[in-house]
Amino acid sequence: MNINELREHLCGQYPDLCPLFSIEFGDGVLVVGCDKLHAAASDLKDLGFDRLGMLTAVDRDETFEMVYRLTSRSMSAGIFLKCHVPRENPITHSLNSLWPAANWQEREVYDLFGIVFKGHPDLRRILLPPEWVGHPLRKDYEDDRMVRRPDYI
Amino acid sequence: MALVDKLGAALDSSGGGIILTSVDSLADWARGKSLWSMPMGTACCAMELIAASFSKFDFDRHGTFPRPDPRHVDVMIVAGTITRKMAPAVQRLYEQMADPKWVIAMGNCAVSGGIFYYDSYSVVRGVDELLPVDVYIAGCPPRPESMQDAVFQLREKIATESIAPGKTRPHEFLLPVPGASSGGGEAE
Amino acid sequence: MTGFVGGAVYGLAGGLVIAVAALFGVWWERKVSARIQMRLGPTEIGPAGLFQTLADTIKLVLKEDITPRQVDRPLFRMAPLLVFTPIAMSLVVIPFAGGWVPLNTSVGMLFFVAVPSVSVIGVLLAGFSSGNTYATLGGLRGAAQMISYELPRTLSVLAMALLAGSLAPLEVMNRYEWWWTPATFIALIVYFISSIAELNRGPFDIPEAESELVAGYFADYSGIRWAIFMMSEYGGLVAASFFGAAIFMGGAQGLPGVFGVLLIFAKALVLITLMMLVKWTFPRFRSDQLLTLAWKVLTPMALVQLVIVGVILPWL
Amino acid sequence: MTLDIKERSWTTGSDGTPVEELVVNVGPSHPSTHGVCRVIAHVDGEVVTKAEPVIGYLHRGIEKIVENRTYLQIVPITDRLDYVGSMYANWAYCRSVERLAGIRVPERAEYLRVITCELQRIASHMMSLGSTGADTGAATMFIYAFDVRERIVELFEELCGSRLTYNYVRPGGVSMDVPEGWFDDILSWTDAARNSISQMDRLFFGNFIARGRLKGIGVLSAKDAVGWGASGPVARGSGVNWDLRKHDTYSVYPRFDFDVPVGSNGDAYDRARCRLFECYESLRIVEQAIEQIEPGPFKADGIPRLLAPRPGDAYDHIESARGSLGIYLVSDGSPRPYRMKVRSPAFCNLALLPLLAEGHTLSDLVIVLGSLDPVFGEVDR
Repeated sequence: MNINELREHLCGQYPDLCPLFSIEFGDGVLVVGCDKLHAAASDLKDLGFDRLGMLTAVDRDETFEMVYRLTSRSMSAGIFLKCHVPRENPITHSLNSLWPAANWQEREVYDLFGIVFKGHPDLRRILLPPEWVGHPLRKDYEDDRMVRRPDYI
Repeated sequence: MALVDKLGAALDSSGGGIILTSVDSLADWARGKSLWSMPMGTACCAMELIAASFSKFDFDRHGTFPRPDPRHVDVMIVAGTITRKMAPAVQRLYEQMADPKWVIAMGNCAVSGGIFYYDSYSVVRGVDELLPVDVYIAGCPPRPESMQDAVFQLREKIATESIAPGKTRPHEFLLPVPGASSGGGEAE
Repeated sequence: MTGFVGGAVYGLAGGLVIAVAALFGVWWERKVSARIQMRLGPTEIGPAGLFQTLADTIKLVLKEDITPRQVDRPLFRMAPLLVFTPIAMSLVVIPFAGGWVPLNTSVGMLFFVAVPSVSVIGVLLAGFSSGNTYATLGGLRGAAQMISYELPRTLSVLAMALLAGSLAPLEVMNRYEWWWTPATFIALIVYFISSIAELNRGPFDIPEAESELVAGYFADYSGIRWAIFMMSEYGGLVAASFFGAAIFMGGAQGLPGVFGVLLIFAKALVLITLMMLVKWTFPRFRSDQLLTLAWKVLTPMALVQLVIVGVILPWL
Repeated sequence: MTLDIKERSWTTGSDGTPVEELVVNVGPSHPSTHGVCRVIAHVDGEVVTKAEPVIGYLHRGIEKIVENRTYLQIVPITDRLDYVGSMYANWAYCRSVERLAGIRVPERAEYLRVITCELQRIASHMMSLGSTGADTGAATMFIYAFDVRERIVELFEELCGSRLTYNYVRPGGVSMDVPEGWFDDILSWTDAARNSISQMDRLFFGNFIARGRLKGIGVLSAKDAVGWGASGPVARGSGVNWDLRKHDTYSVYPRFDFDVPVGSNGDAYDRARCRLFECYESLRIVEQAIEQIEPGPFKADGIPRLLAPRPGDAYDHIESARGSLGIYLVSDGSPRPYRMKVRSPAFCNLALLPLLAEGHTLSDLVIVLGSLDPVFGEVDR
């Protein structure tokens, strides 16, 4: 299914999601508010996007951009679902109830970005030791033990 | 302290030259020819370490074969990146090994952190921050032949060791070794 | 020779035989496994690496003997000897040559099946006293396994005793006739499999399962104490093979003196090599599968063999 | 930092009395964890009641490191992600960069990528099948499997000079063309490879002990496989017919005739069988690709040394030996990526371990772990 068919399919089924849809580098992107994320993800799951391929966050100075990549086996297509979490109080909903695949990936985002997922059954650090201070993938992370690479390129 | 070390100390203080030399050469021969390894394979280098003990390269020819239990081995081969989370485990495994014990740092990550030296918040820059390393092998990853070379180098190092504490033995190295005293005698 | 001196001489001889057996057994195993795995095995020391195991032994003797803090010290230090001694003792009833056995007793077969099984106590103690989860699990697994394989092993030996009409291994060997081997082939197979299991060797090496329990019940032993465990394994291997060769395959019968020794040695070597081939070819059993094999397959097989012998017996 | 090994744990027995559980700490350095994974297994006798994987022992912070590297400098770092199959991470990363920078890859380069990656798949599956053998105690199987792998590694060494970390696939193509006679070397080896693989098949899977050890162990239902994001042979062993090469196709894969082996029971046996049959299919693809490949450029022209794609984000994925390996790249217009995220199939597959291991014995725990085929360079990144 190509991207335009996907757009028509989506708009036919869920008209309220239609204006949020855009196309970037050949991929469909759906930007929603974080409070509506769970509902939108649930809608997309009903539409046939049955796999949560990837879940991550990007540090965008003021906010954290949550990026979800959903894949549909029946349509052979993928779609991005994005929402922005405020940096000051980074709390968002867990998608663990829709896809158990979110379990470890949300723990990873919590570990490396410090974003808290409401409704997650077991939100602990996963990659770093439990006593680690800070969240390394934030752009403002500072660590004495880190050696910055000399800027010679 | 192994019994033989007590023996070494006793012989050394009583000036038992000939006996000490004979026991030394027997101990060094046995230790050098039978270096059982503990493969501390954490990352990429572990693959080459496996290849080194398997059919084409066959470490067993030199009497070196891997055993996973730290109590039974003589040399720990640290193959791969050591992270801060892993460091206590590596140290504990080293402590569990029975004396005499040696460490080979295999690959750039174990030598210095290698490709992950800069910008990494979790990599230990070289396993020598944690353990006393005897032989370093460069390469990312080193070829299995380098592993064999490391075993031979370690043999030469063992050949200079004495069971008397703080003493070295004269040994003619195959290749010049920087910093090694080939004359023997008292160590500093 | 009797009394204390005799005991000391036999004890030393038994220890020496086991030490030599372990040296060559380990070397042979490394060579056999290497050939299966397209490798060479030890080559450096001595002809074809024959003295590699000597270097290993000297090194192990010179290594630090660690007694970890959390262990039960007396039991931990005693356990290797408890494993080793029964196996060394079992050697005395094996007829190593035609007409000669170190200890000619009328209950030799019973002695051979009963005494080595005492080493299960050593295995259990080694596992339990180490205070280590791997070792504890290994010791418990070892106890379960060694006890359940006693029965088929004893039954298979019983078939031979019934056929020969004697419990003395020398008598059984002397009365051997060539058709006994085909007639008691099932007993030989049962004996072979349950001997491997008794010795905790692959595919029954679950008490020391390297990929699961790292080293099992001897995980915390180092240096000479660990070498004693290895020596008992190979001593047991040699004892089981020589006993099997003597009882089931006629042993040294028919050839006098040193030729008889060579004959029984050749037969035992076939059994030893077969055990090694099995170890290096087969995957490991799981503990429940192992017990199923013991109780549901091997024990009935051994009973069937007893029935067959019982049917043959009146016709002799 | 402490090791934090807690060896005592109390639960409530069936009659309400407190029962002490045995907590077996497997790892982080254990012969069967395939790297540095730690599994805290609560056992009742031999039966695992709860298995909790602890990962991160190889977390090197690659996603942070690449934020201070140029796009070309990142390629060798992606080699160290999945060190059993380095080509895949190279390729997935280059596809994302090409999508972001709008680079068209010449056809010969696509063919070379397919050939190397399919050889890599065999090498990787050999590692996995061999370690299945080692986990069950058949060390010889591991060595036979590694022998096949060793030949592939030699071919790669001939191609790009390295045995393990190839740095071969680059944005816009591949780093160099094949040496003379390389294709003939492969074609003269494929039959021998088929023989070796079927020999291993008979040696290990033909053995009743091996079948008894693998069948019915770690059963994963198709629904769980999809929900937990499992991919690759782990999902296909459960009957989820989902292979990116076939169903979300990329590169020149539509031009080849190959099948996707799919299991039905979802146990360790089916997963291992899927891997075994995929090796045969990969050999077929390699042979077809060598037949179809034509001379031409192996790298796109006009790629600047210092790539600076326009701002935006792109995700692309390929079917690696472990499943769908995706790389998500965010560019802010500078020569360094703003963020790179590796969607690691092994990470998602490993999350299934507590689900699959529960109720099996401790001996089966290592088999379940091995059947998920984690590579910790990729799990921990």
